[in-house]
This record gives sequence, C-alpha cells and structure tokens, in this order.
Amino acid sequence: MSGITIDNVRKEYDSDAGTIRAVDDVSLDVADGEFLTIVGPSGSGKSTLLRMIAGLEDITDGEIRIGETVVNDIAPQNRGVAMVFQNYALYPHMSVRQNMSYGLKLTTDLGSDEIRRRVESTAEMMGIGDLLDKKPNNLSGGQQQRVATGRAIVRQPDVFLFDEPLSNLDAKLRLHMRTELQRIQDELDTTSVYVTHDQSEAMTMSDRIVILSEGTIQQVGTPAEVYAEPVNRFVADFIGSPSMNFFDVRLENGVLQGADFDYEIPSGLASTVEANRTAENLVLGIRPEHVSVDTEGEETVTATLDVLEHEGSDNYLYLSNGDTEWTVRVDGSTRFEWGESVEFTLPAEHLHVFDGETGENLVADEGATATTDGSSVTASVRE
Amino acid sequence: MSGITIDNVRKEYDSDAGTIRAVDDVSLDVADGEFLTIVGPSGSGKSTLLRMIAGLEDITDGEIRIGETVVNDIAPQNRGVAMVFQNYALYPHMSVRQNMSYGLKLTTDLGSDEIRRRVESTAEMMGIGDLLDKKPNNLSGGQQQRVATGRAIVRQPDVFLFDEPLSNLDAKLRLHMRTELQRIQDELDTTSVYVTHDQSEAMTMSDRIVILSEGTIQQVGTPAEVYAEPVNRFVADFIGSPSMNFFDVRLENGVLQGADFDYEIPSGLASTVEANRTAENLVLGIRPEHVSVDTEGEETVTATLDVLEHEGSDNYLYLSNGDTEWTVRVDGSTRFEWGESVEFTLPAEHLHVFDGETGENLVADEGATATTDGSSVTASVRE
Amino acid sequence: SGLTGGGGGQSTDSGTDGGGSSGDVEIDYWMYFGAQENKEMTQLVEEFNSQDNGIHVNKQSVPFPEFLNKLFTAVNSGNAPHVASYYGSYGRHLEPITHPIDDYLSDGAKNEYFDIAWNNLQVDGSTYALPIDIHGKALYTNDDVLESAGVDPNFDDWDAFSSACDTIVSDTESRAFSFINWKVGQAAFRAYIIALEQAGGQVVTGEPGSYEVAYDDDVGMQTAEMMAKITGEYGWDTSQFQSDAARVQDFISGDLGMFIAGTWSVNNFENEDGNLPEDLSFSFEKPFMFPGDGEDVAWCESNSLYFPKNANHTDAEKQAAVEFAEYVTQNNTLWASAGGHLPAAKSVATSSEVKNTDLWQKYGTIQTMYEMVTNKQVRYQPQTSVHINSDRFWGPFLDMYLQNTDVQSGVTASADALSQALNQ
Amino acid sequence: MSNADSTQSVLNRVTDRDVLRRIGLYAVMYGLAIVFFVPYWRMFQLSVTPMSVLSQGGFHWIPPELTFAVWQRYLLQEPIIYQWAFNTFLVASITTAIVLVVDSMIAFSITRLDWPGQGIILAVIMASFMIPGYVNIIPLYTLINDLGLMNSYWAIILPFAAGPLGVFLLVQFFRDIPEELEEAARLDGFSSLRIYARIILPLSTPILTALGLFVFIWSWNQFLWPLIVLNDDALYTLPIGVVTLRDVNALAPNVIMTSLALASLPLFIVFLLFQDKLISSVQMQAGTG
Amino acid sequence: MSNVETTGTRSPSRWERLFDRSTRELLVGMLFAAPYLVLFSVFLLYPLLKGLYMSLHEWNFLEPSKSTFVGLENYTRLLEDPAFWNALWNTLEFVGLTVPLIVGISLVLALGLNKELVGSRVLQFVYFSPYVLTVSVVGIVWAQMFAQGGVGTQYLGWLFEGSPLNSKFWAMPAIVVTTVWWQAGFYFAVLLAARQNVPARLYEAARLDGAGPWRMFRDVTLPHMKNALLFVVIASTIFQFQVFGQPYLMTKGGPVGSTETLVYYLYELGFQTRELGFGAAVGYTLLLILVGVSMLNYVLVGTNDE
Ligand SMILES: Nc1ncnc2c1ncn2[C@@H]1O[C@H](COP(=O)(O)OP(=O)(O)OP(=O)(O)O)[C@@H](O)[C@H]1O
Ligand SMILES: Nc1ncnc2c1ncn2[C@@H]1O[C@H](COP(=O)(O)OP(=O)(O)OP(=O)(O)O)[C@@H](O)[C@H]1O
Ligand SMILES: O=P(O)(O)OC[C@H](O)CO
Ligand SMILES: [Mg+2]
Ligand SMILES: [Mg+2]
Repeated sequence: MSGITIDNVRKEYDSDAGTIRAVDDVSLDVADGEFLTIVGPSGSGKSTLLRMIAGLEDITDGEIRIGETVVNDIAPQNRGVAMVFQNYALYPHMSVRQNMSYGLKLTTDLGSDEIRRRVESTAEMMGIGDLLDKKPNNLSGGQQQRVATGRAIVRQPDVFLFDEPLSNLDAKLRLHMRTELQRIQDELDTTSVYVTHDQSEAMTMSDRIVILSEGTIQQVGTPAEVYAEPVNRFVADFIGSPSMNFFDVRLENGVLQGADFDYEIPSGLASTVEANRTAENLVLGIRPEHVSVDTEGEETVTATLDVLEHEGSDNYLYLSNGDTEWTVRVDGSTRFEWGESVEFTLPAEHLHVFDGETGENLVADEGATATTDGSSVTASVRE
Repeated sequence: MSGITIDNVRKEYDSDAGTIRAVDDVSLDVADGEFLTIVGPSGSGKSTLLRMIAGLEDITDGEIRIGETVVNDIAPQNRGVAMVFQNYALYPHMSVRQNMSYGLKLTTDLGSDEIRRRVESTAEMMGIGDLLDKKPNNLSGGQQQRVATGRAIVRQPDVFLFDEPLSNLDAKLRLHMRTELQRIQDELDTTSVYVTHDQSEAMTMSDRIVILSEGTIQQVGTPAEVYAEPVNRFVADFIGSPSMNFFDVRLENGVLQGADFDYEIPSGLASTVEANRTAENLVLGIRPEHVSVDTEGEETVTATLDVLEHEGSDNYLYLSNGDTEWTVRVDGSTRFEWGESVEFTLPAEHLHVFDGETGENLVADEGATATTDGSSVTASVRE
Repeated sequence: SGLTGGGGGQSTDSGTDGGGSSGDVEIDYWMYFGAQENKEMTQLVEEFNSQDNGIHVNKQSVPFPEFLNKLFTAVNSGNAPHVASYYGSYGRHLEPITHPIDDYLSDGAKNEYFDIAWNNLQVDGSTYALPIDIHGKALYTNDDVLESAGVDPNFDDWDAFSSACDTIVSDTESRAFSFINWKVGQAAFRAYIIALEQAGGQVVTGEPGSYEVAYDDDVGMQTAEMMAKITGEYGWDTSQFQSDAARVQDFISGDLGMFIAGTWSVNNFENEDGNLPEDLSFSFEKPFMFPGDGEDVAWCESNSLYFPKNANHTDAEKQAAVEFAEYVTQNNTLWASAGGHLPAAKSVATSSEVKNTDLWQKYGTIQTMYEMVTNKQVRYQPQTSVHINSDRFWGPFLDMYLQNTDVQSGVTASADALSQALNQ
Repeated sequence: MSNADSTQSVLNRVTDRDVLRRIGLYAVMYGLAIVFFVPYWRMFQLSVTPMSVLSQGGFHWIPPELTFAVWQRYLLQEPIIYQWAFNTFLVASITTAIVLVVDSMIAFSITRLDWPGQGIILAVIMASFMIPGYVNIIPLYTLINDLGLMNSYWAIILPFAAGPLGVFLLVQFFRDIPEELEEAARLDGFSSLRIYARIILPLSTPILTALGLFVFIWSWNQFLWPLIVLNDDALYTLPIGVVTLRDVNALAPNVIMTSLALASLPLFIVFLLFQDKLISSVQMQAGTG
Repeated sequence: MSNVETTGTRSPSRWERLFDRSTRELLVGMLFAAPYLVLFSVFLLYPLLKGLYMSLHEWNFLEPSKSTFVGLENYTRLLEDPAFWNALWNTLEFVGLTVPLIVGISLVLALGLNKELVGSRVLQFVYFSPYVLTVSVVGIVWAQMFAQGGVGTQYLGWLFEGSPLNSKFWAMPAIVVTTVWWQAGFYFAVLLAARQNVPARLYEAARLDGAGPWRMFRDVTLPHMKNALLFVVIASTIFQFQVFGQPYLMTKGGPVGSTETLVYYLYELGFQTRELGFGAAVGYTLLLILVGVSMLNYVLVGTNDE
C-alpha cells in the first residue's frame, strides 16, 4: 500500500498534425488509501494520465513515484498496480477463474492451491462465486464488471486504477455498482485512482476530485469544495446537474446588470469582485437548486414559466425573461401554471461571479488552492 | 388532427418456441392533442403497440382507429402518422433537405416550391436551418435527433409516434431535448404517443402515462397519479428513482412486522389493508424521499449508515439494520458520519402496502382505474 | 464477334478476312496451326478469298490441345464448321462426325496427291479428307558437334550410330542423341514407331476396325528398352527435361548433337526475326540406324482437311468447302518454303518454288522427306477409332525415357490402356 | 492498424532486446517480400532478355543485354493481346453487372420482404455454397452445348453469375441495415422498388464495391471453363490466350514472359488503384465464412 | 394544422384492394427473386441433378438419347480404377502439403505486418498481389522458375538433380510452392484483419498481468484468431482440393501421373476421352468427398464455439 506522487508530468504524442500535448505539466499527490477521481470532458487527458501511472504509456517528461519508488522505467507488471478497463478487457476464451488467476500465476510464486483460495475468496466477496467456471461472454454487463474488478482485487495491488469502469452499464446498474465499488474500497482501503467523465459519479464516490481540461488540472478538492467553491467557470459548469445558470453581467455600483435584469449584491461581495477582477465583463453564476422562490428578500427577479418538468419529488422550472433563460429547481409539491410569472431571489451566499476574461471565480474562498494555468496543484486529503 | 382508439388489440408472433403474445388485449383511448407516454421494461410490448398504430406490424386481433377511420388495413403511409425512431432512421446518403422532403414528395401533391417552403420553415423552427445541405453522418446526435423530429413535423400528420427518440443521446443532451420536444408539442398540439423505458422521461413529459408489463397495461394515469398512487407493486417499483424501498412484512394488530423492524400504522390504514388483502404476507413500500429523519413521530426505525452519497444538493443514505437495507434521501446540508445510527419515521400518508400474492396496492385511492390482469383500461384525459 | 460469337453455320465473323461480295457462299474453317504454320495458312485463305469464285472462307484458330474436343462438341450441338484440319490418319476416329466427299471432288483429284497420302484418307472405301502435306520424323544432326567429335553423319547401322554417340559423349561437352524432341507423349510415340518397325515390330496387328495391341511383345519391349537406355545405360542423353522444348534449345546451342524431330521442326530453330541462326549448321538424315531387321521406314503424318457433319450445311456449301480444300492442298508452295513441310500434292512438291528453297537445297529437310516418300520409306500410324495420340497411351513412354518408370511396367501400362480403349 | 497505439507504447521502450527483435522482424518480413518478388522479377527480366542471351543458357539476375523488341511487338504490332484484354474486360464487366443487380435483388427480396418459402430458398442457395464449381463441369458442359451457347460469352457469364457468394454476402449485409430505415421509408410512402433502389442500394455501396471487385477479378481470371467453352481465338480471354501463346512460342521465354506480364498488367493496375478496397473485400468474404 | 395538405388518413388504393397484404408481398418478393432464381436453377441446380443422372449412365456424347442406364457401374469402375486412387492420393498429398504451408506463412505475414513497419503498404502489396494473377500466369512463370536456367533449379538444383518438375518426388512439392506463392496473400489478408480486430486493451491487461510476448500470443492473439484460422483452413482445403490449373500447365499430370489430381482426372475423362457418364461419376464422388470435408470442418467449428 502506498501513495502516488506525480511530479511535473507531461505526455506528448506525435501525430500527423504535429505534437499533441495530452497531459501538460501535471503534479498531484495521492495519499495512501485515498480514493481520487479524475474527471474531465472527452480528450482532456484522463486516460493518458492514468495509463502513465499504470506504465502503459511512456512518460515524456517528469516523474511518477508509487510509494518511494520512481516507476518511470519500471514495467507495468512490476509497479504493483491493477487496472479495471472500460470494456473490462476480460480474456474471452478463459473462464472467470482463469481470468482472475492469470496475473497471480504469472507474477507471483504462489502455489496453485493458494491461488485457488485467493481467487475463490475474492469471487465470494464480489458475489461471483458461482460464476467461476463461466466464460465472460455468458455473463451480464454487471457480472463482467464484477469479474474485472475481482481480477484487479485478487492481485492485492498497492494501487487500483479504474478507467471509466461503469460507463458500459445501464443507468440503474451503474448506480448500484457505484455503491458496491465504494463499499469495496472502504473495506480494502487501497489507494485508488478513478477516471470518469461523469461528474455525478465523481461527486458521489471520491475522497477528492481532480478536474482536468485540455491536459491541465483545473481544480483539486473534495466533492463539497468543488461543488461549493469552483475556482473557475469551467469547473462550475462541469460540476453539478443540471448545470449552473450563467449570465453575462457588468457590475455598476454594487448592482449586477444583466441583459434582462438588474440585481443588487451585498457590498462585501461587490468589493471582492472589484478587487480581483481583470476585465470589465463578468459572468454571474448560480445553481438551479440555489435559486429561491421564497420571495422574502427585497431584491427579486421575475420570469415567465415556459416548461415545468416533474421529476420524482422535484420540479424543474424553465423560465425566461427576454432572451435570458433560467433553470430553477423547486420542491415537487409546489404548484405552478404554464405561462405564470415567477418571482425569485438569488441568495448571496450561493452567488458566483467569474471574470469575463480569465474565467476565474472572483468570489471563491481561499480554501482549496487551485490555478487555471497548469502550474502545480497540491491539496490535502479530506479526513 | 384526431385521437386514437385502441380496442382489444392483441399481437402474437410466431417463433420457434411457440407463439409469443407481445401485446395482450390492450384497450386505450388517446385524446386529440394529448401527449401520451408508454413506459415499461424491455420486451414489455411498447414498440409493438406503437408499430401497430403506425401500420408497421399487422394487428392480430382487435381494432385501431385514428379519428373515425379503422386503420387495420390501411398502409402506413396512408394513416396520417409520422414516426420518430430511436436511431433516427435518417437516410444516410441523402441531405437533411432530402430527408425531410421525401415523404411530402411521395404522399402529397405539393409542388416542389411549396415543399421547399415547408421544409425550410420546419427546419427554422427546429433550429437546423443551416444544416439543410449536410448529410446526417456529419451531424451530432442532437442535430440528427432534430432532423428526425423535423422530418416527422414537416408532414403535418394527425399523429406523432415516438419510439425512444432520445435514448441515443447523452445525459445532458437528453435533458435538453426533452424540454425542446415538449415545447414543440405544446406549440403544434398534435396527438402524440411516446414510447420510452425511462420512467423519468415519462414522468416529466407526458399528459398521461401508460405502464406496460408483459404486453398488458398495468396502470394509466397522470404522472402525479402513478407516482403517488401506484396500483401495484410493479408500478411502484418502476416509477421513481431511486426505487421505492420494499420490505416483506406481516400485519399483526395494526403493527407491521418486518424481518428487522416492527412499525405500528394508523388503524384506518390497517383496516383498509385487512379488508382488501388476499394473502397473509404483505409488502411494505416507501419512497426514499418520503422517509423522514425528523424524528418527531413516536414510531421510529433505527439503522446504521453504510454509505453516504452526495449528489448535487441531496444526500443519499444507504442504511441497514440486520439484513434489511434502506435508501433514504435527505437534504444535502444534513451531516452524517459513516457507521452512525440513524433514526427515522415512515409517514403514514406515504406508506404503500401491497398484497404479497397479487401485488395489488391495498391502500391506493380509487382515483385511477386500473387492473393488473390485462382486462380493459380506460382513463380520462387530464386537463 | 459479339457475345454469341459461336453461332451456327452462317458465321458472322468478318474480322480477319477481307469481305467477299455479299452473294458469296460462306464457309467456316477451323484450324489448329500455330506460329509459322498459322501465318502461312492464313495467307492461303486470304489468297483463296481474293479470287472471284463466289466463295468466302472464315477461318478460326482453335488451340490444338482442345481441338478434337471442341470439334466433337460443335458437331454435337449443330455448330460444326464446314472444314476442319486434323491428322490424316484420324479418319476412323473422326468418321462419326465427318462426311465423305467423293460426290464433291473434282475429276481426277485423287491423282493430284501422292498415293500414300491419298490412301491414308480412305475409310471403308470413301474419301474423308484431303491432305495438305506429308510430314515425317528423321534425324537432325548438328554438324558442328559431329565435326568436333570427328564423326561422320552417315549411319548405316546401330553399331556405327552407337559408336558415334559414344565418341560425341567422350570427346565433346555435348550430349550425343535425344530420342524425342518435345516433352510430350506424342513425340515419344512417333519416334518409337520408327524404331519399332525397324526392329520388326508393330504397334497393332489386324485390320482397321479390329486392331489388337502388339507392342507389348518381345520386340516392342526390347525397342522400349533401347529407348530407355539412351538416357540410362548409354548415357547419350539426360533424363531431365528442363522445359517442354528443351531439346530443341539444346540442339541449337550445340549442347546436343542429334535428335529425332519432324521436318517442320526447323520452324523452331528460327530466332526473333524469323530467320534460321546463321551460325547453326545442321542436316536432316534418314533415321534408319535403329537395330533389328525390320523395314527401313519412318513415321509420317498428313495435316489434312476434314468436313464435319452439320445439318445446316447446304449442298452448295459442302461443294464450296471441298473446292476450298482442293485449292489449299494443291496451291500451297508456301507450306513448304515457309512451313517446312513436304506438300502432299505431287506437282507442288516438285515445283521449282519448292525445290529452290534453302530447306530443299541447303538443309535438305524437304528433299530428304521427298526421297523417303517416293522410296516408300514412310508409313502412317494405325488408323484407329480411338484418339491414339493421347498422353493416356504414350505418357508412360515419356516416363520410361525420363527414367521415371521401368520399361516393363511402362509398356504394360501403355498397352493395357490402349487395349482397353480399342475394345470399348 | 487499430491497435497501433498499444504496440507503439510497447515498442517505444527502447531496450536492446526490443531493437534486436525489431531488426529480426524487418529481416523476416523483407526477406519474405524478396522471395515473393522473385517470380515478378524473373517475368520482367526474361521478357527483356534477347534470344541471343537466352540461347546461351546460363543464369542471370540482370541480363547483360536488354531488348524491348518483344514488348514492342505485342504492344504495337500484334494487337491480339488488346483483343483478348477487351474480351476479358467485356466478360468480367457483364458478369459483375449481372451479379450485382440480380444478387442484390434476391437478397433484398429475402431480407426485406416477407413471403412464404423464402427461408427454404435461402437455405437451398446457402447449401449450394458447398458445391465446388468443378464438380458440375461435365453436366454444365452438356447443358451449355444443348442451349447452343458454346463459343459464346454467355457460356462463361451465366454459370458464373449463378454462384451463391454474392447472395450470401448481400443477405448478411442487408440484414444489418437497420430496419427502422426501411420503416421510415414506408411511412414516407416508398414502394418496395423505391426502397430497393433509393435506400438499400445506395447504403450498400461498400459491400457492392467489394463484391463487384471480387467478382470482376474472379471472372477475369477464370481459366478452365473458358478454355473448354471458347473455340475462337478472336474470342479468347487473356488467361487462355496466353496459354496458347505459350504453345506457339514455347521456345522463346522472352515472348512468353512478355505476354504474361501484359496479361497481368490490367489487374495489377486495378489492384494498385483499389488495394484497400480489394483487401477489405477479401476480409468481408472471410467474415461470412 | 387545419389548413390544406395535411397527411391525413386515406382510403386503400386499387392495388391494395385487389390483393391482400401477404399476396402483395409474395408477388413483389417473387419479382425480385426471380432473375437470380432462374440463373440458379438453370446453371447450378439443374446441372447438379443432371450430373447425378449422367453418372448412372454410359453417356453417349453424340447422341445422348442412346445413352444406356448402367446403374452404379460407373462408380464401381471408379473404385477399381487405379488412376482414380492415384489421383485421390495425389490430391490429398497436395492438400496436405499446401494447406499447412499456406496457414503458416499467411499467419507469419499477418502477425509481422500487424506491427507498424516502414513500407508496410509495399509489403502488403507484394504479399497479396500474386492472388490477383490468373493461374495461367502463375503456372507458366513458375514452370519457368523450375526449368532450365530458372531460379529454382539454379539455387536448389542439387536437391532434385535438374528440374523438380521431372521428378516423381519433387514435382508435387514444386506445385505446392507455386500454389502457396499464389494463394498465401488471400489468407494473409484475412488473418491480418483478424489480428487487427483483437482489442488492444487485452494486451494491456495481459501486460499488467505480467505476460510476455509468447504468452500474449498464446493467450490473447491465438484465441482471438481462432475463427479466422478455421476459416483459412476450411476455405483453403476446399479450394485446394480442386487444384487443376497448376498441374495442367506445369506438369500435364506427370511425371508418371505423380501430379494427376482429381479435377485433372475429371477433366481428362470429360474433355479428352469424352466418357461423360464416368466423368460425372467422378464429379459426384468429388462432391461427396468435399461435402464430407466441409461437414468434418463444421463439426470441428461447432464443437469449438462456446
Ligand atoms: N496514442 C495516441 N496518439 C496520439 N494522440 C493520442 C493518443 N492517445 C490519446 N491521444 C490524444 O491525447 C488526448 C488525450 O486523450 P485521452 O485518451 O487521455 O483523453 P480522455 O480524457 O481519456 O478522453 P475520453 O473521455 O474520451 O476517454 C486527446 O487529444 C487524444 O486525441
Ligand atoms: N418480429 C418479432 N418476432 C418475434 N417476436 C418479436 C418480434 N418483435 C418483438 N417480438 C417480441 O415481442 C415482445 C415485445 O417486444 P417489443 O419490441 O414491443 O418490446 P419493447 O417494450 O419495445 O422493448 P424494448 O424496450 O427492448 O424496445 C418481446 O418479447 C419480443 O421478443
Ligand atoms: O483452374 P483454376 O484456376 O480454377 O485452378 C484452381 C487451382 O488450381 C487450385 O489450387
Ligand atoms: Mg479515456
Ligand atoms: Mg422497443
């Protein structure tokens, strides 16, 4: 068991169109036993980073350590890592048992009895004890997922690597397997790096989240931190569903002036913005669930209800005034009529104001250190 | 413009393993201008029913009327229906314009100028005006979806049929397109039958929902009705996410006795159950969002927190006592520790008790008429 | 020709020949000639067509290996041509698919040809074909090789011949003698007949129509042994055949002193320009050096013109076909001067155009052939009703010569196959 | 090379062993390529070697003298090769056209229309897949003879077009065209003919190209059957034409090799132009096997 | 939407009223199927049946009506004909030598070319291109290669003393080599595709599991290529069973019948001696053998599929 240290790591691919910088100067510490999730849109370099840790890609520049050992030149099978792939990468012609014992046979000196024992107990733990003699093709997606995870677990590695392990499952099963993977990680307490493009997966599973974009780290922090205090507009947009509402605004005398609304904000907030901003134009952000239809504050915005969506115990309101559109989440029991005017407030503690040029969050607390320009990021692990 | 009447319709397929009854004696009225959704698990007969309306499948038995006309023997193109398919079924070798105008060319006497005009105005309305000369393969999934919908709209049919039109889109886009489709339907006010296996889609979009299982109708009703008053356990389980919690219980002297808990219920409720039940064993159901951790009632259940999932502004608690597992939704701001004991109540107005044998909801109000045995179902349209 | 180029009697083919006038009788003519012979026959046909005689001939080349087969099919399907070339001694084999022409021949036609050639074309008293030539096999000697070994090419008997061969082998780099010229059963068959008859044996006994195989007797066996020893014990020739025509190649390059080959083989000596190589000096000797006390006769054959059956052919066409055949067989000096054959028509054979060619004068191939014919030193192969030249029968002889099989079983296999075929 | 990325990353780790392995790989692959290339070289080399050199015997990789006389002869003076090439082209094109039209029609009928007995018919056609072409030649020969098709191109074209390969390939492919597409078309008012011509055929261009190339090449290269049914050298196709040239010119390797090279040239050009298509058509064929 | 030209329900057309739906489908279906079905029945099915009929007769080529029924006599004669057994044996020898060589070489080529090599397109061209040659070109070129002054005799002459085509022992191997050169490219292309379809992730998983190159080949590559390899074996077996062109052009079946194969034998009977009834019996026997071979193969494939 050991942590991972990633030090100024870069990865470049040569392609016909020139050099592609897939991972750009990334530094990151993963603590021993931590469950770290890397999220980001497609092509942001998540897989590349993970595969460098695994040893499946060369490291162009920088250093990766697992525990105390620099692994740059160590072959994958000797790094003490195990990986779970998106398509599971199970050997289709081998039984589940053979799939699980293959790595043990090749990389350890364990006797076949011992291997058998270990495979069987792992299979028990994964709930696939009765599938050991089946071929992967005869298993359901969820079962295959369990086998792939079991194959990683049975090797008792120092580090688990997951590359979108759940994305081939359907929605219900995905929810279920999330919980299951978390339970297992809680139990084994093995350092895990988990790649996904699904922010809700990242939010629900991880100790900490790394948000990548175009090969550079945007923010590192606990789920609560990145949700509540996104360092920039990219993170704010990426995390949370439905997405945060964004509006182009200017700030005049403590009043945010949008295209179709004006909104006065507390003077403390206004002065923080003034102090930090680099550009005239700003972006106001607020999450749908933070907009408040309790019209108790004096400062309100009014908009017309276009569509009401009823989902489970919530209602989503799609409102508009002029060309400005608002998404608002309210309780399912609240009644609204189509075409009705809805009045609402924007609670100051949930307001985000981003710089129009740099995209930086001008009002973020200084809790999580983060940058948008790819220089090093370190964050302590949440307890 | 016209409603649809489905009268004791049955569909059987011959297969090697004998006759498959894909749709079993279904009766249903769809009002003029209504947006009706058919949901159900895979293989429940949703597509088959829709395709019989379209004329793509023969009707084994029964009668389908569109407006006043019996359409059983009318060719698909002459039924005045237009359909949007799951994979869009765009002609890949034709431009968007050709895709949209082909049906008009073949089934109407419109001149090519008129067709051009109609195609262009529909394309404008769908926001694909600038894509008219592209081939479908060069479009994104969402754009293809718009083209497919546009192709249906341009024909100005009496009835729209949708077969899982959004299931090929990714989560965010799917949410967005839902809203868009609703807007369009509001605008055109054309009778629509919409098939999906995603209950949340059904809940958010429809005037009424039909829940199918194994070819028979389980319940027909507004989203609110089927959510609040599921007629049987199947519907209760199928509608809502995460699913309702179910527990095998017995009722002794007004006390529900589960494997790991006892819970006393109001006597009115208990006597309704007693009056309706056919079996000794019962199933208690309550939705995660209805479990209350405000421990103000005197009757409480206590369980240990296994996993806490933080999603957006909500927390999901996965609790257990003994072998009984509970899923509970609480507000995101509530703090809980792993391993903590949580005490909660089950509000009587949200309790469902199902018959252990028939699965029928023993405490459902008599609002929506529905049966579980495949006999005819009629429901009036919500205004 | 289009997709249905075959067609019936009224062929639509017009590519190669200038058009006759539209009222002409159209005649189809199939021939298997290749290389030089093809050119000359084409020229003869053109010559004939250019005459104003109301007949137009459309010729078609059909490859030799498939010729018989195609002819049978064509007759069978009612598409047969009016005239087809084939060997004169095949009258019996072709009799079911050809018709006699005695009613159509011009007066005295019989007397135009050497008797031996004419008689060969008679089947049960009817004339079935007209002969173009008489071609035979004899002994080619490469004079440079013989000279450098100090050997005189006049061999009267086997002893003289053997010692000459031994001398060549011992005194030069060259091999002495090859029994066959081409790697094909038919070549072995034709050379074997020469040696067999000189040894007093016969291929078959009895009359046409009731032949019995005879070469599986002692004489036949001994002759076959002699043949096999040439590449074996005697060491005069190698049992390797590097390509079908390798012996010809070896002869020209001086790697081989002598071989048995046909009059027409000179065609194969020509270089790219169609001339005989200047540095090649050779002669063509009568092949009467084989052991035994049989007759001194050599094998001969005639390219001939047959008249396939076809219900669509009119009498006028049949008449025209014979007219054409008479013309081609009686006006073919080219066939000698360029083709290397002795024409079967006496007057052509002895015409000055023929006698003045190098082949008559300098190399003596045609002259030697003429002498053998007039001295009655040539004989046709038996007129069997089976396709006697087939590799089925003579492949074993080739194999014996190449030391691939022993003589006993080779002769037996060959004789059995032929007997079986003759008795069917 | 879809998995180049993985191989790449494996091979990038430059160690001595990898370098050695790579050198070995190149040696084997290029060594085999050279061996494979030898017959081509010999064909070309002999075609430009004059008889004077050839009749000396002896062996050369590079002839001491060159002549393009024979090439000139066949390219400029004796047009017979052009005639044969044209014939072959005609036969191969017509065969290909018939196969594409007729096979796609029945494949459409079987996969996209619904009528009783289609299963049985398909089964019979598929079963005939097991019947090797040569088994039938004798009865087929008598049939062609009876039909009066001897010495005509139909004798080559029609039996070839009756083969089940195209039906097999197209049935597989058509089955994979989403049914929704056809249903959408039916709702749009397409007739069956229109669905076939406007939807199925345009969508099948990859498989039709592959099948077409394949049939074209097979038909172009047919040997035994044209040898049996064609009589007239003006009607010959290249493959049998060159064999008769050999019989006539058996002595002159340069002449024979030139004719062979000329006979191979057209398909070589086709291959150069369509290398990827052809190879993928081979692979498609295997995919059905 | 109340205005003109909406796509409303219409009444059935005449064609719809005349025939019910299934009749219409049948008519249209047959219309599309007919052209091929005619070709198929006339030029494939009919000859197949006629072949059976002919094989039971002593067939008179010139006058088929005079053919006599002989029952199974042609077949019994066949079984007693040493030439048949010789041809069968030669064919088995040819197939037995050719198929393993083709499989081996095409596998080597496919695996090698799967790596990224400089010039891989050229290599692919060289390996595959012989396949587009006609057998007459292949046969004649290779006959030259094995003839006097040919490459084969020049460098390997010591093996067979002169030309292998003259040797009872070496003639068949020479034909085999020729065939491998001609055909390997086809199967190479098939196997290359199969190799490229092996998911790259599996190699990564195997790397993490500690597998070396041999293990990866044995445990990942081979199992994935199994079906393609089986196709190659089956297809090449069936195709090579019908070898004709090469012996026809290179050896005429010799020396001493050592390269006379079944189809060659069939060809001689049918088209040289015109014993059509007997030839048809040979054809049917060949068919039975090949169907047997396919069956055997299908059984093998069947038991191997999970
Ligand atoms: N082998 C390669 N050669 C060249 N470029 C590559 C290679 N692998 C990845 N890239 C490029 O590197 C960048 C990062 O790719 P990577 O696969 O790490 O993204 P990702 O975040 O995992 O995306 P996804 O969510 O789609 O899996 C992309 O621009 C990609 O095109
Ligand atoms: N053409 C057919 N032949 C035989 N059985 C069929 C056919 N089409 C559908 N079925 C069967 O009919 C039943 C209902 O199928 P249907 O496609 O209507 O289900 P569905 O509810 O649309 O499912 P899904 O959500 O998977 O699309 C299934 O059991 C299916 O197997
Ligand atoms: O006559 P071909 O060209 O079909 O030849 C078939 C081959 O000889 C089989 O190896
Ligand atoms: Mg990735
Ligand atoms: Mg469906």
